[in-house]
Amino acid sequence: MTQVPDQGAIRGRSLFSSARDSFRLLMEDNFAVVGVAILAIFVLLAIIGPWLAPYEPFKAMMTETGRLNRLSPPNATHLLGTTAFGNDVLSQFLHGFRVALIVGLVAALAVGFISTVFGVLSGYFGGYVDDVLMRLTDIALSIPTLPFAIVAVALLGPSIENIILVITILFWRNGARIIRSAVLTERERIYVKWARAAGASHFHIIMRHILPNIVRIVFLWVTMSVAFAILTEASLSFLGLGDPTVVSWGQMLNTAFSSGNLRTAWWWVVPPSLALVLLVSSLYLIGRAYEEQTNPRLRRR
Amino acid sequence: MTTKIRRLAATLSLSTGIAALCAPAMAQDLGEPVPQLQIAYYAADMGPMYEQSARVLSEEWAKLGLSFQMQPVQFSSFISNIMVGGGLEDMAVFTVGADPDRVDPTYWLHDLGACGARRNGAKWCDEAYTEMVKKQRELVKQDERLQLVHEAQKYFHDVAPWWPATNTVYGILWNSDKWDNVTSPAPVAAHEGLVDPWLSAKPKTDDRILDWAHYEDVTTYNPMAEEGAVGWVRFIFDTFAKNNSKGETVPWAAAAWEFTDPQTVKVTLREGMKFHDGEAVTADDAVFTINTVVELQPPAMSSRIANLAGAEKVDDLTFNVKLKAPDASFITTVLTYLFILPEHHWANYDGDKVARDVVADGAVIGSGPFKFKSWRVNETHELETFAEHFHAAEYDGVRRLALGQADAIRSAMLSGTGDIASMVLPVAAMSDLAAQNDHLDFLEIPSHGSMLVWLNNQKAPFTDPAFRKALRVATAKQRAAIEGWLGFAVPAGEGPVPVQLGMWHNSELPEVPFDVDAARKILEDAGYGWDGQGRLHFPKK
Amino acid sequence: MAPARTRSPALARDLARLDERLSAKPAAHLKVNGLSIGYSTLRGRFHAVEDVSFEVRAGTNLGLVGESGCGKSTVVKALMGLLPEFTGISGEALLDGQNILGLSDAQLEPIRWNRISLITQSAMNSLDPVYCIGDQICEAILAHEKVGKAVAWARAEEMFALVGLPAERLYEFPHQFSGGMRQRAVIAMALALNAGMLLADEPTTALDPIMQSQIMSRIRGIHEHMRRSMILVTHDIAVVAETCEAVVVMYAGKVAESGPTADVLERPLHPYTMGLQNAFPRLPVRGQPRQPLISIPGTVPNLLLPPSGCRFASRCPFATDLCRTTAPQLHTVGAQSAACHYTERADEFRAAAARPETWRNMRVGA
Amino acid sequence: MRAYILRRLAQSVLVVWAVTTIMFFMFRVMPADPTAILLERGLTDEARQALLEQWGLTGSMWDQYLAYLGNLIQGDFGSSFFYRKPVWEVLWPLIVNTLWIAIPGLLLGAAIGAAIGTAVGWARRGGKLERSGIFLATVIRGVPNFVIGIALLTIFSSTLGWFPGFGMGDPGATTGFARYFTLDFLHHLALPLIAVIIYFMPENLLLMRSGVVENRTEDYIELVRAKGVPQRRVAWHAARNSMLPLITWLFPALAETIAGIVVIEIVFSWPGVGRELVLAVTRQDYPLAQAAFFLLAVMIVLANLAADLVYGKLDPRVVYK
Repeated sequence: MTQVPDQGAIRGRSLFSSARDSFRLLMEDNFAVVGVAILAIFVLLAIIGPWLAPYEPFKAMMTETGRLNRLSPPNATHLLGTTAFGNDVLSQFLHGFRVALIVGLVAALAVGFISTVFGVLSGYFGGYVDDVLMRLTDIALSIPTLPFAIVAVALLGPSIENIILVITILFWRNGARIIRSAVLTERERIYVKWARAAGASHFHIIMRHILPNIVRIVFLWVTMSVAFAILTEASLSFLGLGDPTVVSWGQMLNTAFSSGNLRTAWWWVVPPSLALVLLVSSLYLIGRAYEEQTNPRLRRR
Repeated sequence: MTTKIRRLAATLSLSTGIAALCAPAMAQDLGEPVPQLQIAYYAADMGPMYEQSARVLSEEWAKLGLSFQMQPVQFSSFISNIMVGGGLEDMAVFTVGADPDRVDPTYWLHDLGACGARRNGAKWCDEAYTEMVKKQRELVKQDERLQLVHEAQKYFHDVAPWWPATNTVYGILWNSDKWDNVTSPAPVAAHEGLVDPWLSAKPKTDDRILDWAHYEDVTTYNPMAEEGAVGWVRFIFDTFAKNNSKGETVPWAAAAWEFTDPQTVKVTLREGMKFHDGEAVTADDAVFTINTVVELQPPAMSSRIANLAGAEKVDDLTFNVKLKAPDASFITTVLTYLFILPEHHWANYDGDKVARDVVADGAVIGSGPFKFKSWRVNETHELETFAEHFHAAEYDGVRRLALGQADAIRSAMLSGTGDIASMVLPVAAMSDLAAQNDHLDFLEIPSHGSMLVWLNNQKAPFTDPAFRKALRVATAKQRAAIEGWLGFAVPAGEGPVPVQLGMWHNSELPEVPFDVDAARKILEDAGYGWDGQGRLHFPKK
Repeated sequence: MAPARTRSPALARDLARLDERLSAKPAAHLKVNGLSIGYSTLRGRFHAVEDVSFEVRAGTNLGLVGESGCGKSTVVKALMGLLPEFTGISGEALLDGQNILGLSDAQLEPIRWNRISLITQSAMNSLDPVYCIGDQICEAILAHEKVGKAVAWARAEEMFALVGLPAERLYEFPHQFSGGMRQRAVIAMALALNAGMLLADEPTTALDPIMQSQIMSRIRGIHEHMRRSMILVTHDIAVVAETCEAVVVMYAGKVAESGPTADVLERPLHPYTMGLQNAFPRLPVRGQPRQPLISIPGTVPNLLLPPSGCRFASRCPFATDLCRTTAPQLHTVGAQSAACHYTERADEFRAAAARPETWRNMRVGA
Repeated sequence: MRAYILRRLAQSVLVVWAVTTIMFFMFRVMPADPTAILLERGLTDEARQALLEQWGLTGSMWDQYLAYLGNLIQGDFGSSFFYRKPVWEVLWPLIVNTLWIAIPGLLLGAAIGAAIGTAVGWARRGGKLERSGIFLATVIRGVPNFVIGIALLTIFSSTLGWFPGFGMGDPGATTGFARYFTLDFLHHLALPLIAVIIYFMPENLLLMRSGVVENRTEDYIELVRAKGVPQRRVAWHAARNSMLPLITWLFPALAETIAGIVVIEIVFSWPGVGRELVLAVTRQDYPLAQAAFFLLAVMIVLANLAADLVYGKLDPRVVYK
């Protein structure tokens, strides 16, 4: 190891190229491909879903006799039947895609960003900054998540923005820890020392050496955060703390639950449940593949 | 969702907008546009009906060229900020429950409408009206009072500071294979009743315990502190009178009562009553109870006892209740609420009587038709029939199951574990279940619970009577009842007092039929106009 | 904590019986014929070991020598049946006449440790960190002998005594041992069942030189005492000289040269053996000048794309075009055999190889 | 060792204090009003003031906080606004009920997950067992716990009728502590317990599997194989070593899962702490909600401490400093 590293080693890698490498590796994992495929369909439906919806999600469907068309099983006019409030299940279901994806993505980006910033600052600079940040995460880690979310949403009021905010507050802590320990390892690498010796700035080192090498861990964490965010939003909505002005799957289930139709109106309960399971599972499948990437000992030889 | 409604309003007004273009009203003849209005309503934790109703109503109002911002508000914030706190921004769509004390018109006329009344969240103040509704309360002669009550309604209806949209329909679902004679407590919601359906029910089988598939726990068996499960605690502690389903107040622990002067009511107790521990119930106990609550002013009781001055014994079965001010509603709201504590269990209690843990002390002793048996927190409450009671039930006991959610209540009713359900499970679901299952029967309880449309009467455009009336004409009561409440509400009658209050309601008020065009006409006549986008503008100053 | 002194008569009797039974085991004879080991990877198939044959006579030691990455350890793992299941193995390894290649784990159960045991390369990692040493030794004994835990423990104490470790340290965990002690513990474990064949896979690599020689002399001592057969894998040709009767020199997965140790070291036929000899310090031989240390330039070729000719050609100072195009056959000269086209020029090469310039002046990678 | 535990305890106390403080101020800045229900029924201003005083909601926030902390140190959680009695009396039976589904559920979930995880990790890489094991575990992990509950209820209660659909016992069944040992109770316990197991198992499974896969290529596993012990014994060595990271994960997850049981309690109408916590929050019953929260935080902190100590028991290399 006494060789002088060449210029390339000091220059480091761009974030983009290492992200691309990581994605290429990801697509070598069959399960991850399944996950990405499902996710792609979900993203597509999130974009076009509301246009596909045959009715306004809250529009009351009436029968010919002027009564509310409640709890109708699937039929030609309502492919997935109607709710106890005479709403078209299919339309609500299709609107749910966008809500789930928005909550998942926005929360995960926020979580990913905050945990990366905290993790990198803490891990790279260490010392006082590290101490303070780690004590903060210690405290944050002792707060039970769902109960905290329940209290916080009750406090802030049930809106999608607040739910995203609460999810961000909840999940940055785990990510910051994971990323910090990854940064700690990277910081000690020989090429980082060389880059330092060659006069590279902290910013350069973080952007070209540290970040590209922890990008998989960040991806892993962001993927998991999307899943956590969607699950948390679904749980909150299911408990009746969701945003009443949007249709989310958790909310659909809550309405079925609070109107006492959970165990009979399968056409109302199965689509949102199944969509949640598929979406979250596909994220976990992708996350698992990143996990195997980040842990070389798990990789097959 | 705001944007969605705005979009809806825009498309709707497109057609009317074209008409408006041809109309003589040109943009330069118009004042400022009417700003977006906020509609507050109970958030979904109170059930989806409010959301749904607010949406349906605003859809129709949007056709007047208005746009709305939907603002779900949690129940408790709604009460403290909007109803009591005076924080109504623009409009509110919300319900007041079918509480038993609201069978008296005072609540509707005075509490929700008089100047300075604490629950006048619509912030309308009219001295003449306030005078009227204060006066009616003091008229202990019923026909005089009735006339003034009707007059006040007329006055209110003409001004239209707010109006009801629907009256809530409650329901009872019960197991008709096992129980007979389950009667309706209308207009009071079933959870507050006592005779109907509870005491009248008759068992058909050997299962002689009535299981009530309920939602939540009872907080305490100390009647001075309980505020949620008042009716349940009155199973154990007798009240002096009851309101029946015809709207009459009938004797219960009291055999008779009369106003000896506007501030004194002479009450005679029923003979031969006993407490659960075998001691006789006397006027001493009643006087002790009344004087104790007057002295302690338990917060949970404050609304009912505010006007009580005290009581004094006349003889073993007779006592006088003194009022601070003449109060005609005393009979319907207070005699049916006050209870009798056994003096021998309470007189020597040194601690804070209001906070007393009566279960731990073994002091859950009243004279009511049921005796306390057991309480498992957040699970079950069990009461036994008190056979010596003058109106003892024909079965052995009643259990209240705290199931916490509609789905479990449904499951309990289907499996036969629950015998009767009266809340949380939406009325529509009750009706469906009864239709689908032979062993279940369903009873509708039309109640005086009302969904109200409130306006901020101190803020434009609601300061303008024409604008208020136009909104009233465009209030889609029928749609709200069907789409918002799934048909388990009825379009409300006119005036502040619900039709369900029987004679108290003034049936001669002119009906206001739903008509969007008529509403637009009212606005137009008052000088309002629409711009090219169909947006409503104030009259030019 | 000194059970050795408080053994009950019954235990002592059982232990004596076990010792007797185990010491009755004969030394094993092993003959490996045409052993090839191949892996398939994402980038294709390659042979880590190709056509290796040798024989270990009962009670003798065989040295397996070569640089790292030349396939020595792979051979040992193949003999123990420890290679991953997707490895392609061909050829045969006859342990006392029974082919032990390609057997399943279940079939190997009675053979492993009972008849063939292993001293691993890095004792550092080859002990389970969460069990005490004694338990790990007992585990091996109990798996093969129907004795009680106490007897097994007593046997472990004996083995510890044999390698010079105090019995009470059996209760300790691997992390409490120093590197040398751990290596001795591993040796003790390997001897626990007195297997007829002992595979020592670079037993001293991870240790400092003083410890290396201590361990090696202990292995030699034990070997003389117990007369087992042994394959000693090492890159240290001096160790082989002191310990082994026969030697096999491997290069890039193939046998470069083999034969009796004395012959091979005295008169190497293959330039690689010569280079290897140069690379290690030797005790000065009386009457000869002190030999300088010369390392072989270059590295072992990538086995994914093996050169078509002699695998050593790129690093061989004597390579010709023939060497670069045609793989050499094994040529037998006396008891020795070597895979070199020019075995007859060995004397000339030996002389040249002793001069550092010979190695220094060649063009690496040509 | 003792010094270490003492230091960790001190740290834990600090963390619990911080969490308590955060929760206290969160509840105090809530716009919602705990007297709202009474207000709707016509509570007078004086009565409201009296009530707020009685509940310790008057005075500056700082005074309230100091009073709350002072009481907490003396073990007094205050009185529930809703139940009008000491919080502890309300919570205590509910904690027992929660633990009945939490502890067996988590232990079984961990044990079953670890066992299957070992099998999957030990299976041939890329083989059928490994692939289907990973796939199923990952998918099940993605099922929200209320969906698990709904599915179990729909199938086993509503459709097949094998199990009761709600609650902890038939009304009128045995009361007191004896109830926990009746068939009726076990019958009611089954479904929520299974839900907790299914909810908790997959992560254990995947972690254990990763651990075993990591460990199976370690040198010491090779040596164990070479010793010719039965395969099950070899797998055990890998599993035993994989337990170490599992333990560090398991304990904090345990507390977190107890918190997650909230949803399962609600779906099954199980009278436990979680359901009460949600009710308390919707009722603005601060003392009750704060106490439930405090308990959960303490549980998490203690679980972390326990994880440290158990880790030390399982891994002889750990030295407490």
